[in-house]
Amino acid sequence: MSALLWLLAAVPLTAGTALLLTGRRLDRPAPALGVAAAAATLGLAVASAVLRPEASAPLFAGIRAGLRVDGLSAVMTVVVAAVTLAVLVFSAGEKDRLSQGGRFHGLMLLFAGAMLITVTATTLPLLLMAWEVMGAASWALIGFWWRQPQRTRAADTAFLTTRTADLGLYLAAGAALAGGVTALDLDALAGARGPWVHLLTAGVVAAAFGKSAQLPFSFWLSRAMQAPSPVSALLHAATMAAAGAYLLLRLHALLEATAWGGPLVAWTGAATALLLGVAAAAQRDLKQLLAASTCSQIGFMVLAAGTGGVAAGTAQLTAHAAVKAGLFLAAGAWLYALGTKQLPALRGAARAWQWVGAAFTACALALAGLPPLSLWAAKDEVLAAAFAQSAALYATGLAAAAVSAVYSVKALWYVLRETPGDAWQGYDTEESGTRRVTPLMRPPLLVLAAAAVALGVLALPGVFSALRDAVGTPDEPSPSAWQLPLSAAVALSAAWLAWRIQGRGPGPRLLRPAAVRRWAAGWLGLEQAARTLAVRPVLALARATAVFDDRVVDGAVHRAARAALTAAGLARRSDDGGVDALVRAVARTARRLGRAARRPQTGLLHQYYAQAAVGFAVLTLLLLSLR
Amino acid sequence: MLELFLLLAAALFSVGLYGALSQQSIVMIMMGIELMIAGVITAAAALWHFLAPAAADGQVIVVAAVVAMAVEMAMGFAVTTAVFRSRDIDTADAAEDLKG
Amino acid sequence: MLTLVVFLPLAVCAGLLLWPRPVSDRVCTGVWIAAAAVDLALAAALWAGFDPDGGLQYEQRADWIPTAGVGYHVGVDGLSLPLLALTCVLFLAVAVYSLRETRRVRAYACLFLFLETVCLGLFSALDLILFFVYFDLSIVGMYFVIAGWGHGERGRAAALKFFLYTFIGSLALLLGFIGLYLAASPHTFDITELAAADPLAGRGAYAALVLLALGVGLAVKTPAVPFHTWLPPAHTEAPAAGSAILAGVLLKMGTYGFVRIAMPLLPGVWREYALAFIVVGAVSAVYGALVALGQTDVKRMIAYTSVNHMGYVVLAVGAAGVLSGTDDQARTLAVTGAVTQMVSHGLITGALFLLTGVLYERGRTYAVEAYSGLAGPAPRFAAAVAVAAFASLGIPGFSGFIAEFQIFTGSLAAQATATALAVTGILLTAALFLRALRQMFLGALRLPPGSPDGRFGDLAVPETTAVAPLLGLALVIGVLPRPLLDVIEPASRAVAGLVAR
Amino acid sequence: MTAALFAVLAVLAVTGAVLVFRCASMARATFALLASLVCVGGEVILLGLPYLGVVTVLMMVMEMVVMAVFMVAYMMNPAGLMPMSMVHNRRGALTISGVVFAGLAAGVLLAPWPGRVGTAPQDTTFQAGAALMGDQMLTMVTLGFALLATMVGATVLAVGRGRYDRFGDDLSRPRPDDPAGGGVGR
Repeated sequence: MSALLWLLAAVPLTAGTALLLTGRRLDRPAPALGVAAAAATLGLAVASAVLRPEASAPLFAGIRAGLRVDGLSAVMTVVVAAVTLAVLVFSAGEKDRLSQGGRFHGLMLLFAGAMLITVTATTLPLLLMAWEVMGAASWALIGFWWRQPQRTRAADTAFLTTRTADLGLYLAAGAALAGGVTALDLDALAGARGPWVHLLTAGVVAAAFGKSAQLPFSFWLSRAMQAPSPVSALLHAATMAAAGAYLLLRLHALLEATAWGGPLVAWTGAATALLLGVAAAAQRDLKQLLAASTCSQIGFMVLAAGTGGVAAGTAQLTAHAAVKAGLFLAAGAWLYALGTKQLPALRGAARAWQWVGAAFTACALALAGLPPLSLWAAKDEVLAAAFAQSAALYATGLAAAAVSAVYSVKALWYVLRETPGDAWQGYDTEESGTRRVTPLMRPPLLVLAAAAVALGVLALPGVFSALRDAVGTPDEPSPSAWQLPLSAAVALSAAWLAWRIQGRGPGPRLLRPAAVRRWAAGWLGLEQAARTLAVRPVLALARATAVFDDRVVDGAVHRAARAALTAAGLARRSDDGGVDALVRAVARTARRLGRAARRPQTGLLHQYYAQAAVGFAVLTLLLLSLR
Repeated sequence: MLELFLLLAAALFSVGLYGALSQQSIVMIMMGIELMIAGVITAAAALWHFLAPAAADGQVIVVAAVVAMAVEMAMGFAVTTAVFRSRDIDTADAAEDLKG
Repeated sequence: MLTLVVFLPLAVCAGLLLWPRPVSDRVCTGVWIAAAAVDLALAAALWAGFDPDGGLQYEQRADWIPTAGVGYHVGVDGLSLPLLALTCVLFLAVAVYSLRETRRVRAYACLFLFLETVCLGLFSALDLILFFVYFDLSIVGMYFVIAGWGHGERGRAAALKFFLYTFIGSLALLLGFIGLYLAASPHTFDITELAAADPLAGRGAYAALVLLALGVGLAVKTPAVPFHTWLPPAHTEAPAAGSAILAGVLLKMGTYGFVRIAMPLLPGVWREYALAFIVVGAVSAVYGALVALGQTDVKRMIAYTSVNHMGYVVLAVGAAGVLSGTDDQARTLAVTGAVTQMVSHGLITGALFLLTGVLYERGRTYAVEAYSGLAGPAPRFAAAVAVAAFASLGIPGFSGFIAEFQIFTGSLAAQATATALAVTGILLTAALFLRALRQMFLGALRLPPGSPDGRFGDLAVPETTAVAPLLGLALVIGVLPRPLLDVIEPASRAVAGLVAR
Repeated sequence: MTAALFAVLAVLAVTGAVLVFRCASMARATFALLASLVCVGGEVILLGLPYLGVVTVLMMVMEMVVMAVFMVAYMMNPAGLMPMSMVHNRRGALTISGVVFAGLAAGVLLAPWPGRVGTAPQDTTFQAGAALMGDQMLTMVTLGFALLATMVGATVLAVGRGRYDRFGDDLSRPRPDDPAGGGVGR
């Protein structure tokens, strides 16, 4: 049983490293190998979801590396494996653009393996290890076309931002150990003693927000769009971005352990959903729009985690994975064909390639939250959980849902129009388009679109209660009778309104004040803020400390050395001048005394007698006085 | 009485000393020394007579002093002869080779 | 057996030196590689026969200067065996790497063989004076390596500064040893007896002075922040092999000193001043990372990352001394983390310095701005440096993460703020490595004007065979840490126990 | 009566002593010295040591006669009668001897001299002889040797041409360089 779980993790990882290590030799067969490995992983995932195996191995002193597939993990593994397979099939289609296939598929498989470990890990160290490997894989994939500097810079930004947040997990691990959870078991984390539980929660929340691009850290997702489209589809839509939400869903018990954990997470989620929705609406680049929408949709999952709606969050996560992967793949297809992802230039793209257009439309409508489709159902469950918490949260969520409808319709409006005559000027602005969509690209799109629609079934109470039992939170609030139609109505009206406004002029501004639009378009100015508040001062501090180190600390050593030399000189001089002079003076006085001593030796006998007489007189006086 | 004898001895000794110190001629210096030893003899005899006549020590000192006087005179003349023969001088001042 | 392992290189060195007929370079290096390989095999045999829970093993004892209580006492336990193995691995890697060395190869080989004996001796020494003798000989050996094969005039100045600075440190160390010697009732320099006797138990001020002397001596060698300024020039001027050994093995002597001498022999006063060491460790970590971020010379940057990594070790060793609020598991974790960090830093930074050697050989400069887009002409070299860089900044799957995770988890309970501060170090390290990688390896190709033949050749065979095993080992430890941790944990539990008594 | 005799002899002795250095010529000085020492001899006899007194007087007479012959042999002026005063540092000598005299006088007058112990034997000469030949034998032997050494020394010093002139300082010359030939062994 446990072998199945080790195999689940090992297949993608070993395949990935093998592909990476072989370098250029396996470039030609790489796509096929990649797809095969992904298929095998999907099989294993489904098997493990059914069998729910468990395995663990000793890692550190008293801390084990445990893996277990429970309700939540089962759903997640299947989703990850499925999306990975779909994306790899799509990237097989895009073979000529991804020239170094070995490296690409290797990294994708490596990432998939890491994600699978993340969702099945039961102890914090193993989770942290997989968490970081995902970050590294994302860095390598974003900077895949490493010859272009802007892509590698984006990769660095993405990696460093997520790593900054990941520090939280390191601190969480330490806090857990200090708080008494010696085995660092995820389920037991809520039991940490005293003040450590706050640090633990803070760490986990920070890491989750960083990875899921929630409000303070959301700008890295916009930079991550430099990655090839399959990467965006897999990493930055379905799996990695959702990992943070998954972590919060997994540790919702911990969030409840502290008073401020739940509300903070909920409100951040809601705020991100709303603000990033607005940002999405203001984008002119299709992938940037989709990225911002990813942040806002994950905002919903975080909101669900904050309000205890684990099943709702899982539903939202699953649905969103399918929808957003589909949308990104569609965008990727068009980018491959037309060489651009600017919305004005993509006018009529859906008509040119019906299949891609149909899939894109389906997913976009689902994204908008229109009634029969998946996201509408999942979103309502999230809003129900939020409503149980506080009405304000429900209101913000509803507003965010409306905004999501707006930007989806905006994208649709552009794509569905007929291609204008002068459209070709907008083509090939970013890549050299091939003006065709390879056959391999079509199936994944269709599958994902079908999934996006099919998951609407979640709205049915039976299905949702089954999900609740699987996930293990049976008493979760389900959407009440009036909530479903209300959200449907809101979504429809928002969509119709957006279509009308969009339709009036060539590029009508959805947001009146220009300043707000520019602010929203620039992803709420978060990146500039991060750069000025964090990056620039740290770099300046680094240069300052470097100079300080060279001048002051090293200077001190050199000054000490010079002082020693001068002291030595001083000693030499004082030695010559002082002591030696003293010795010479003694010699001189001795010589003078010698000369003086010779003066009484005059050779004159009578003077000797005189001296003798005086001597004896003194002697006798001395003797007399002494007695 | 003893003090008088001792005063006499002191006087003789001092005059002898004055002579030895002031005279240049070697012979005159020897005469000075002779007088000093005579002072000593007087003192010895007086001390023997007034303090310890029972023992002969006083007399032995006098004998010694006399021998000393004799030796001094003999060596004095021998040295004067030798110096005179080699240097043709007879005054102490001229023989000042051992100067420092 | 242990003495054979320690003195085999010296024997070969003597043989090589005294060989009457002139020996060609290839033969010298061949002999050197053979000696290093045999020594590694012996070390592996030691490891195989080692019983993790057996405490001190392979002990050998003989009188050396009986009147002064100095004995030739060697032995190996969970702390020193990994470092012994690390030394053998590093010296073999350096030997293989030096196949491309051309300048005075015979002296070069002998010097490194001598250094190998000195390092092995130090890690197996169980007598303070024996420890001190090896401690000083290592400085002498490294001085000649830097001065002889360094880069020109600045090399000699850097070597002199290195020698004098660390020599003063060793004098302070000697003072500490003598303090210990005098405090022990039957005067002895033997570490095991001193550990058992705990001579400075109740003597507050005197013990503090001894700890200060030991602390300064070891801090200079570690290097901890105020005393670290000898390291960057020494590294920039040293030849690649010298740098690898200096960073890989010599820095460990300082940290090993903490774990072997300072903690077991001065438990009471170590607990009392543990906070000082925690602060020094945290400051070293952050300061080292910050200054590394501010560097423009890649080798100096890596040198400062060594200061950062050693800062973590000092932090962990300090945290092991705090009893309030921590339990035995946390302290054991900290000490195990410290020892693992020594091993992992040796492997990874050793590999990094060898790679910078490769860089210097082709580009004749360490300036980061001088290069760009090297991944084009030298993909394998770029891949190796990327792997080493990521291992160094603590990406899981490599030994760096295993060590740093244990250090942070173990130390947070002892001193939360300092550890939190130190954790930011790994972020700064990540930033500086990524910036360097992006600048040098990615983007459009641009070579420095000084590169000899105008193009940038990829890794040669000796270089690959030198670097690959080191990174491979780091990967193995990262993925399967248990074999190494099984050896270290009992010993670190013992040390933690000794400190807590 | 002895006190008067003592006083006379004392005065004569002192004036003789002073005269020795006051007279211009050597001869007069010698005879003044002789007079002074004869008075001293008399004093000694007065103190009950007739033998020693007479010995002193005899010795002094012999010395003075020898000195007279001596002066005739050496003194440049005939019979030493010419006025000759070779004096130097007179004031210094006077002060020193004055101080010495004052010191001695003070010593004599201030010292607490003890009383007489025992009485003089009848025959003091016998006492002296017994002492010299008895327990003072060592002094007698030393004085004897001293006198012998003086005799030999004085002769060697005074002799005109000794062995050293003839055979060289370290007696190494094979043939003595006598101005005139002949003599023992030639």
